[in-house]
Amino acid sequence: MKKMELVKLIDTTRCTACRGCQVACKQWNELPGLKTKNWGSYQNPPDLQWNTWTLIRFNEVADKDNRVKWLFRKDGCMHCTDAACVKVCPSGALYHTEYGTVGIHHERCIGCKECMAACPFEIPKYDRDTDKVYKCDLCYSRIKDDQQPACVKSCPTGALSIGAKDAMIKKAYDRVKKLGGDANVYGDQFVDGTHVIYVLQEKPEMYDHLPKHPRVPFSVVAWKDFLKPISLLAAGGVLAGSFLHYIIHGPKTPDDIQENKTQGGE
Amino acid sequence: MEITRRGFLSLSGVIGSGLVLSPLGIDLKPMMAYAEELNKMNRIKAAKQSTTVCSYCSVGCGLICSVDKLTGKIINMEGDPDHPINEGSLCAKGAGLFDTTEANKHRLKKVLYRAPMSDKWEEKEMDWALKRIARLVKDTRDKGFVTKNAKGELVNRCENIGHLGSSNVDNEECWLMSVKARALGLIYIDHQARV
Amino acid sequence: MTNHYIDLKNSDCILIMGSNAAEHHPIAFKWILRAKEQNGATLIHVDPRYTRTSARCDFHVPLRSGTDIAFLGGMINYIIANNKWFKDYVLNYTNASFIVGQDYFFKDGLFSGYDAKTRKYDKATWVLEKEGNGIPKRDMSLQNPRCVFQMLKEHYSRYTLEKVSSITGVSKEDLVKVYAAYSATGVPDKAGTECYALGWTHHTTGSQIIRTMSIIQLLLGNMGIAGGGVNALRGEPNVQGSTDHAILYNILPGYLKMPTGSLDTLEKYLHKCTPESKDPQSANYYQNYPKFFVSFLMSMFHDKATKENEFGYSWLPKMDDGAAYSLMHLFDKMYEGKIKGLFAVGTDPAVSSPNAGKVRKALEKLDWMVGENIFNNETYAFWKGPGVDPQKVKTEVFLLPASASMEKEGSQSNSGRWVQWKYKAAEAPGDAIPVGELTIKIMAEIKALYAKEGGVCPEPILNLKWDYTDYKGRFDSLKVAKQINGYFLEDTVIEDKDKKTKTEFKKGQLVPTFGNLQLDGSTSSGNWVMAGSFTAEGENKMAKRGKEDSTGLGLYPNWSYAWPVNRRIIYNRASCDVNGNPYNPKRKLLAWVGDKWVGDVPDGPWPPQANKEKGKYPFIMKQDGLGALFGPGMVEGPFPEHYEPLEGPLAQNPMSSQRINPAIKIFNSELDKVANADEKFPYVCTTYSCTEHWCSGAYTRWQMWLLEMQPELYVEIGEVLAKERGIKNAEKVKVSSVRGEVECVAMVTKRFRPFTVEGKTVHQVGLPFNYGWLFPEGGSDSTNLLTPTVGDANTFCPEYKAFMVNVSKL
Amino acid sequence: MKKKSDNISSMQIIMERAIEKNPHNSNVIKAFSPIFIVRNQLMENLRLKKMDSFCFDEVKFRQGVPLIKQGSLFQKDDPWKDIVVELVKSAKGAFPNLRKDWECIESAAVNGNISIDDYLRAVPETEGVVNDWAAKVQASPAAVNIVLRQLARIILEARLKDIAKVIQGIDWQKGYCPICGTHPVIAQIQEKIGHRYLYCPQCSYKWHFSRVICPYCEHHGQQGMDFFFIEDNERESVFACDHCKRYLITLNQATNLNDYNLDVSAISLIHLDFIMQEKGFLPMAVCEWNIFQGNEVERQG
Repeated sequence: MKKMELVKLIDTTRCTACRGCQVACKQWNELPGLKTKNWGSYQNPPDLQWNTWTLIRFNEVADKDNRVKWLFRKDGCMHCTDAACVKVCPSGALYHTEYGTVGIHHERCIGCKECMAACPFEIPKYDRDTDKVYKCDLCYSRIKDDQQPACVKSCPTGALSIGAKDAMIKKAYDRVKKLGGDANVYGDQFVDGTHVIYVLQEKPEMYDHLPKHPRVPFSVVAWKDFLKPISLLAAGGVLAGSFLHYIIHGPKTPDDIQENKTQGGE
Repeated sequence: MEITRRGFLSLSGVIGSGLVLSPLGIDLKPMMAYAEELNKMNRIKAAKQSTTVCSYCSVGCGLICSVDKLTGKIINMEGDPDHPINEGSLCAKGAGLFDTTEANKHRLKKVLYRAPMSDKWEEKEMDWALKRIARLVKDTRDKGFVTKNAKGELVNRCENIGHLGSSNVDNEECWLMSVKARALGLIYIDHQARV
Repeated sequence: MTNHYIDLKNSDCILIMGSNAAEHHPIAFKWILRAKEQNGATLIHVDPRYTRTSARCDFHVPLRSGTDIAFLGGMINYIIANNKWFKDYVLNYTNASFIVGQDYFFKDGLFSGYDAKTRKYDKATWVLEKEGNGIPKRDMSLQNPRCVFQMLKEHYSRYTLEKVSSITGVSKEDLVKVYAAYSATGVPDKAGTECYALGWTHHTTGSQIIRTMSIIQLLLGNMGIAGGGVNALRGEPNVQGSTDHAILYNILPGYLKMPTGSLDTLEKYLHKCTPESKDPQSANYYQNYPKFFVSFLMSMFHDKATKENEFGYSWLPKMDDGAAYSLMHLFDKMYEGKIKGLFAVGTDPAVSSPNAGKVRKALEKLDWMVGENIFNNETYAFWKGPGVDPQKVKTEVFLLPASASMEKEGSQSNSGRWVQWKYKAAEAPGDAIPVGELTIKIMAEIKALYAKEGGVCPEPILNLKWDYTDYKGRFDSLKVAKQINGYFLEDTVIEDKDKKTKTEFKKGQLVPTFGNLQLDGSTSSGNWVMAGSFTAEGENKMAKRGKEDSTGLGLYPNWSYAWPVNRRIIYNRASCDVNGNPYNPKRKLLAWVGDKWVGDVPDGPWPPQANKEKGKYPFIMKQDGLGALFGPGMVEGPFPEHYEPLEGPLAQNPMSSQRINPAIKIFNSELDKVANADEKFPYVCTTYSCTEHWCSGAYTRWQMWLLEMQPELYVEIGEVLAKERGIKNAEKVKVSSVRGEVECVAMVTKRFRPFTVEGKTVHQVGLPFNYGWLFPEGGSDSTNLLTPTVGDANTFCPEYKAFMVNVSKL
Repeated sequence: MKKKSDNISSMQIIMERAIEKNPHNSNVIKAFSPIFIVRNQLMENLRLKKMDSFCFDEVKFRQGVPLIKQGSLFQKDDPWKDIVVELVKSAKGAFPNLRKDWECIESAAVNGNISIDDYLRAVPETEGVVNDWAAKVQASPAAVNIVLRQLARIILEARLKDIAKVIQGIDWQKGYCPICGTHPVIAQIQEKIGHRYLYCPQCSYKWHFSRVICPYCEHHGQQGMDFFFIEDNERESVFACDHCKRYLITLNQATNLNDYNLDVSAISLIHLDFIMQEKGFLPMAVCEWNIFQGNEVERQG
């Protein structure tokens, strides 16, 4: 059943980094809070982990006239339309849901970590104990049940919102027009559009861990869109050929086998 | 449970025999079987919702507490949408207020007592502790009570007991503590409002 | 707060100074952002450090900790020099036109009447001249050089842009940028407001900083209007309620003054505490002081209090004149071994008090301590602390489990004075019971012992009314709330001369408003300010949930009860001109229509000021009814003056030869060392909280998701200083002051910048105060091992925000 | 009407989803689906004349007088005859066992001796009128009730946009519908901020209402509002008021991420109606599907 494509909008210009979304995500998905160290930043845990599916990234920048700016960005799976991870996943653990987001069947994951290499945003994270990969699935269990993702529900300043794809994209561009300056929309231009889009105050390269031109790695494209289909074609050809041979010449009889052997002898 | 027809009719004249489901000839057995099964497995939970106020900062956001009536435990705390200050939203700490309820295993449940020179806590009964505390307060007050100060003025004060706290308890409790301290003659009275 | 949280949306310019609203009052910040969205308000953040609040404000101006009065003094100078003040408002509603007494003078940092030995002022000379009939002299032309306005102008003319910039480390352009933006609200149709918190109160000059801002708000006509006022965003859920009910050494519930030894009779006490004013137009509402005080005594001792025994006045403890008994004094005496017992209810002083090292040493000298809380913390387990040998600590410690706020019924006052009733959702775990019940039970046991065995001065204990339990013997908060509201103790008839009405009240009926309290003992009220939280018929107004908001200003008059008398914005008469027409028709808070006020509950029913016989000035609680530009009530001077922090980077005060606030108390136990302008401790240090933790962290450090986000103590250091000292980001460092040291992680950041102060480069660092040794184990200890034992001259609020430290690699 | 407009197909998707989530109620959902489908089709093609002048008294409205009591929301020339014919056609498919009744109703409608005016004026207390018409037309009250209710629903819903404009922005603090005075059949508590919206079965109007006040008897319940839910499915819950012994099915914490229709949601939670009526409560609004006659239940049980 084809459903409405959903997009989550992250308006970083409204975010006060209160990190309520980080707590709400862990509360809903029952992810433990582990012992961390202060590594010299407010950002903690330091990166996405198997038990941290969304993370507020803090980075301090000085702009042209040396005024300090503190940029907050909620990192997590971008739910690409042309998802490299789904392409490379051998076991079908990663799949596209009817909302266009990228869901994950944990039980099917074999821990091959192919997706970690393929993902242009370096999102999926591996857990040694369970030998599985984890990432944000945009609260697929909640969306199916007519509920907003836990992070969107918890956001007190209205920085996070979710809705139909075109409505959200329009809302993002309206907000950017109102903001002016370097404000821009990030996400709908790459990998056929992501289902998580940002309104950024500054140019994308000012934010750390945010690729300027994310795209499906060439190796994945080469394998998936050319080599694999050709190899399948070839395999198919062999099968068809041998079947055809069976129809025309009938089954191989014992002496035939003998004959072949001698002919090939010299 | 017998809903008598008369019971129906008396309901503000809205419901009559004609409006019920049965004559439409729909087979309700699967639905009733499901309802029965829910009842038997007591999967139908009774709960109560009441309003409360957040106990972190002084903005005074409103919350709605849902409590499972069977276990008496709080099962959910959410912002109160009709509250004019927070209009249903909460900050990160307020949203985590659930973690200060019984759900947090660090909550104090028993009276803890540390004997002089001891290096560990012991659990004690409440009554014993209250009586012991009253004894200590009386002896300490009687020993250190100052009726007249250096200038000979009548001061009636107890200078060797202090009271700290708290701006994290209800108004009624604050008033009781304030009045109790004055009745005991304490003058070293303070709390977080000054800190 | 003079206004309240929702009212912030009505403002056109919000100065956030002394507060980090986005991190510590996120929902208040939502209303601040709404002011920006709805009426294009300018948001200004002035703070030593660039924080998450600065990220969402229009601009951020860093200033050196401890120089707020210099910054604001410069703004007063700017407002007067550029004629930005609101003439009509200042003339009619402030004491600008009053004439200062001849003997008053200010010279080189000192006001007249200073006694260096006692470090106190004799305020005899800080007077305003009066006419023969006792009415203050006034020069409405404001030309008289001795009129308050000219004295104010002259006093702050010394705060030039150069001087202020040199003291605060703020560039002249930034100063003018803030001054211009904020003083633009000095016109009738604009409202400016200020949000402050501990950033202002944690200074030796804390009260005067807030007074400087109230002078600015009076000059710009921002006091008493929607979207105006001076608003404290306080940190604890019921700190407003605990202050109203006076768990404080210097006041009784309802801000009544604590009696002192020299006032040995009730009559002498009342005479000293009841101000008079000869000016018929000054409401001088505190003239009703005797009614409030006697009603309070009746609420304590009930029928045992009679005219003959002065309603039990002698049973109240008396302070020594001029003495103080604040938290710092308590720990000072405890350190001397003079304090034997301590009640520590819902608090963690071992982490949150200044000079925590001295506090922990002092605790060891206690005979016993009673703790009541929902979690354990460093105060109750001090005998297991670092460097403490339990065998040597004789203190007997009781830690009683208490119910959390959603496990008990009762009321909580937010700092916008909204008293909200909350309901009991669930039972508390285990043996935990509410603090109210613990208090009732302990006092009941003590009363029983005194009844049985007698003892020293048993009367106040035995005569205390103490029947606040329900039929099951459990704490009944509704009964206490009604006792606080107050009762008629006899059948009473209340006449209203103007309206010529007579209303009768029966004995035992609740008092509907503090206007009905009597001084003959026929009424009782545990706290006069709260009288009126119940109707005479017993309806609990604190539980109301009406959503009507006819003015559209977000007053919500039917939502809960706001003391006093449900007035949502204090001094709201000042929002109208002398004839009662609102200055800003777009935001009509109050208007005189026909023969009554319409809108918010007015500051008293009297007609507007222009009506010479019955009209009253707007500031009804002040003796002469007008806003105090010249404020003799403060202990260190009628005009706020900049003084350096006790421990600062400068050898002397650029403004005058008085380096520090002349009127603060200096503690001098051997652990109260001070190192001013000492090259061993060259960096200015400030302390603050963080979003993920709350106050001492005694609640939030036990929650894994919050601890994961802010696991341990850190010091935020500017990049320049870090490079200078060779400190790399995330490296373990030691921060030390002359009093103690802590180990923590260095967080090298762009958000702290060096200041140029008096031509010298001064670096500033900052640490959160949310950590303690008890949990997480092996974690960091309290920042307050570094802070000095010194406080504000008026309130003894400790100076956590400005002292000197050194940062060194481990 | 032949072209399958997209909102008909979306209605089918909604119904399929409802059946998928509550298979035990599929009989009831399937039985009523022709009525919902035909109602959507009629709504699609109905062009009602704009309402002529309507004397709206705001003061009365603020005191709680709904629009339907302030003037007629129906025009003389509303095409109610065609609507009844269509309704009966689909009803025949839905409830074949009442075929005789449908024929009587259709004939009565066609040759004109059904005037729905007095029914519409009686809303929301329509029980008396339904019984009179049932007698006059010799059809069972249940059948007449379905036709008249759906008829009024179609006309009111088609005209809702310009009726609702009249009361735009005026604060309505009552538990019954500001337009037709009917009590809600289902409530939806929004997910993000938790506002509660009540849904009127008679005219499909949705209005905001406090969460701690009982919509039926307006008892203030901030001290304690009872509600019931099915274990590990808090989303489908029922609010119950001890004071007036009425209940209101509530979609708790719901957001309209997927298309959905509150009528379908109400009918697919009929097991909650059954459970609550067994506990001695009654629904705030009586519809065609949510009342089980006491003894009827035993015999079938």
